[in-house]
Amino acid sequence: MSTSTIDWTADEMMTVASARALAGARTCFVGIGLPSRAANLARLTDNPGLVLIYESGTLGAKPSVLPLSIGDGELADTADSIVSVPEIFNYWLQGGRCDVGFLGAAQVDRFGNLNTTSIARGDGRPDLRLPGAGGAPEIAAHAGKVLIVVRHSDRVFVEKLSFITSVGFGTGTGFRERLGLRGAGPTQVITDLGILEPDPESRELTLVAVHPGVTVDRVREATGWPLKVDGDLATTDAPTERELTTMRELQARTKEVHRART
Amino acid sequence: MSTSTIDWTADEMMTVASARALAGARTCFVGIGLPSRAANLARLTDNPGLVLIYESGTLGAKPSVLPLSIGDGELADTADSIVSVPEIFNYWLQGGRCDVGFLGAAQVDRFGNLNTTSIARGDGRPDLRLPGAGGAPEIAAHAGKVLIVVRHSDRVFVEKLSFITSVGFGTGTGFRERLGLRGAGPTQVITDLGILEPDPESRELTLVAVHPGVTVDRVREATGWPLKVDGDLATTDAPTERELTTMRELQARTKEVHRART
Amino acid sequence: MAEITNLREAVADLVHDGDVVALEGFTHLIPTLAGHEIIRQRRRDLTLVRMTPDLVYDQMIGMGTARKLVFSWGGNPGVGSLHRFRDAVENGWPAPLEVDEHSHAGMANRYVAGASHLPFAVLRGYEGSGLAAKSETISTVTCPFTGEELAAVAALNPDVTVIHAQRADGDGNVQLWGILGVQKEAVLAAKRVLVTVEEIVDRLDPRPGAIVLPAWVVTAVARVPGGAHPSYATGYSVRDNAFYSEWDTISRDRDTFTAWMTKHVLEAEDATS
Amino acid sequence: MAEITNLREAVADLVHDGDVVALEGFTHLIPTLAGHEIIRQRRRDLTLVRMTPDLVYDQMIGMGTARKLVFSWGGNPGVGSLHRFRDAVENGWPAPLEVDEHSHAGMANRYVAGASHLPFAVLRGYEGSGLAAKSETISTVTCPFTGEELAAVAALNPDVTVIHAQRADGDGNVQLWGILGVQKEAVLAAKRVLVTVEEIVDRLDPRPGAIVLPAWVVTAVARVPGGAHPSYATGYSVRDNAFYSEWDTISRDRDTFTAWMTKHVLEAEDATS
Repeated sequence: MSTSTIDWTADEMMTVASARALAGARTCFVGIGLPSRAANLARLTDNPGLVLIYESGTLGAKPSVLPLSIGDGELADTADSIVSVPEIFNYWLQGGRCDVGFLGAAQVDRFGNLNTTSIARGDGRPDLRLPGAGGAPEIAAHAGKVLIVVRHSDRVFVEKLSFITSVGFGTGTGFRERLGLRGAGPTQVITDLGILEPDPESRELTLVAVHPGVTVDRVREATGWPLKVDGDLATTDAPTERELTTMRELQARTKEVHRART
Repeated sequence: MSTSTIDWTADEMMTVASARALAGARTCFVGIGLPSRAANLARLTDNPGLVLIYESGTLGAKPSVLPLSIGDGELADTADSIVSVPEIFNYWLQGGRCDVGFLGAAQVDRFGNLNTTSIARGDGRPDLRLPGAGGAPEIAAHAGKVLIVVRHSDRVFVEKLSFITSVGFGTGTGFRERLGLRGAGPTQVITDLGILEPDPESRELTLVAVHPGVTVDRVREATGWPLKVDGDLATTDAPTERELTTMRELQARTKEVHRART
Repeated sequence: MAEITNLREAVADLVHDGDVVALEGFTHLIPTLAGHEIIRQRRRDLTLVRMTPDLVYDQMIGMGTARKLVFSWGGNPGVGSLHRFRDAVENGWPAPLEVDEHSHAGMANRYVAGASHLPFAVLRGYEGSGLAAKSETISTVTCPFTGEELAAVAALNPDVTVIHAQRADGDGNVQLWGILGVQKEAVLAAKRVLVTVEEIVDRLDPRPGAIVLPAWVVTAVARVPGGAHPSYATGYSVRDNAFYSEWDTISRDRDTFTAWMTKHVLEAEDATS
Repeated sequence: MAEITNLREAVADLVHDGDVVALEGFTHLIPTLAGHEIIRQRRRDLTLVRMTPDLVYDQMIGMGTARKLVFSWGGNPGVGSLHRFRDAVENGWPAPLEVDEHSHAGMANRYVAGASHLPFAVLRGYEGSGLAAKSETISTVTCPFTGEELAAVAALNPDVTVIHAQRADGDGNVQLWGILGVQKEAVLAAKRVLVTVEEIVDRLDPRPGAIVLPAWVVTAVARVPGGAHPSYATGYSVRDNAFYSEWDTISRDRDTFTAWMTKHVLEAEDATS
């Protein structure tokens, strides 16, 4: 890859790395927000045939701008097919038709379990209420594999989740197998600092790559447990000019359209 | 009703009586053949708002000619909505949306149980294979009530079914209640000789009306068990001129269209 | 058959204190104005059911309409939190809010079971999730053929389902298209059904992707143009994304919220009556 | 992605001796010519699955293709018996035919379970019917919430599902409309999928009532105009009711049947290759 001569942000690096992780995937069940941005970037760069599936029932959506909600008209207008919500979950996700599930989360633990339900704040304060599960528990279980994209901080990467909304590798080795889960679970967690992958044996998330300019110490500081680092730690290729340009054009188009419509 | 001055056949009387039995019904889940003929006659005479539901998924079909199969294009072309076969059975029939289920059968017993599966022929001969259940078992269970239309003979009205495909009143009083069935079961069996209804106590089919010119003895001879006769035995009103004309026009149209198409 | 009526009368007739009420619509076709009418008529103790409670449920919760929320994702899509929902759950304002919380797959299948007159639905779901332990409407069932254990969810049968659709004809047959969500199931699962529509037309021309709900499964139809705002109705309007962002500001503070609701909902004319 | 191929190669590749094969189509869009190709290629020991086995299954059974039939209604619609099916069941000609017999509701739900990757489906079915005792794929399950006992049917997952559709595009996306039966479920339940189509077009224009099966759930598409005859394809042909009547005569006698099949199927050119 030819490294860009233009500057880029950590968030842009995260999205580019996420898009690259979709190379070779045929179908992706996409969460809204960061996953949707990355999946659309993948479709506009290295994986033009990538089929995007949104839980609103749109199969093969090809939005020219990023949707703000999971059910924007843009998704429906560009889809190959629109099916009902029961059908998308029963026939298409549970049916094993989604190669990749792409999720975000409020909290991630060392085994890639996710919390999107509530966060304990202590000091007698009530738990902070999050939006909840949505499609995530079944995406985490049934997608061929799961990609997670989150910004790296010790509030997100925590020693112990306040609540397990969606399962990754549970308590480690053999957990998914004991539950009989079809999918391979979270194969990558992509952040604005680097990339984590489960250790093949223990299933513990391990730092396998840092983004250019990021030190291991910085990642460790932003992780709420003693982070293991792979012996062959890599450095992510910086975004290419094409990746950056495509992403920025996509975001500019999005901004313009959403401004024009409202 | 003004009796027609023109002649009519026993089959026509049967269809007219069947159509009349649909007075007041809102939705009818219709079997092909005799039930379909009667239901369409009802729609063209006294119950123009009757919603016909065919198991092929056509809701509110308004055929101008009689369909030969359960899935003729005429049904699809005139339907308010076409849904999938799983949906028609799960949401519309099992969901309790069908006021009347209208069935035929190869054999009927005294409790209105139906056989459409196979008939024992004895003498070491193999059982005669019939087409099978189709939608009937669940129509018999879930429709608000069931109407049965069959030609009267002791091969049809038998002491003991070779096989129970679809349940009527089972072994009699309390049977449907014990199974927890939602529908009221067969409230009328309409034949070319007369009309049978379940006794309110025993649930045994009882002759409540004979068609004009038919004697009770003749019905008894054509029934394979000692047939009970209601104390207030009625005589069916003969077909009116309107009923006959409408039915014959319907059949003439049907014949013409099907000849033209092939 | 469906009665063609106005929103005020329909809500007065069909929605009662204490009812289990589903206002469904998956991002698209959310029956917002019907929710406002329920607020205006001061319904209380409702169990609100909905896969994706968004602004209209935030408003209903903040105005004290609900006793309980049955849901699977309660956020402001693309923006963030629902502050009134959070305030009710976290601080009991204006009243405590009981929750029965599911995944989307679970909620969708609960409606499917309800529409199918089944007491439960089977799915592969909630595996390893803490949700199952928190809800009395999640259990397990064993496959009689393979011995596998699967999740079971209890059927949902709302007293009233309210949806917004593009069109109805004069008989009350309802047509909708675009993202259809779980509306058909929510309608067929309910005891009573209210549909608000953009317009009432002479005839429902067939359209790609459209479904028709026959008049005989609908209790009442009311013409409420723009009834989904800030959600949208494909063919009639686009999603007002700016309003979703504004709602974050309006709803963050109790007083600002109450003032906004007083002005825009309580004191608003029902445009449709 | 779907391969665009011809019928002969598609059948050679996808349908193997001993397979569980579903040729679906509810009266409409029955893949008759695909069945003929399976006969011509002398497949043996197939388990044939289909809600409504009609003429094409009568032909396949009479030609010795099948070992077992899984079905819910096996007649000549509007005409009467399927004589070859009867002869196989009653007299074992040309070979004994095992049957697994269901109701339509049961079969439909078996496909739904298959498409949903569930081992079984729940329904209210078979109550008081003798069918449950005859089939190993019918059982019961108890609702974990209400204690009610309901019917359970085992999932159906054919090795191959074959359907006929109106159109495909060059990528193999398939569009069908009119009566859709259980085709989507039969396709999504199958390991391999063959679709014969009336025509291949540049672009699938949206149409009222149409569904699209994406190319990535279809293994192969073959252009077979008139492939549903004597069934029909809405927009392309009408049902040949006269042939359904004629079939009663052709099929009643073993020799007449064999002669007809030899001439019209075995010796027929595959018009599509």
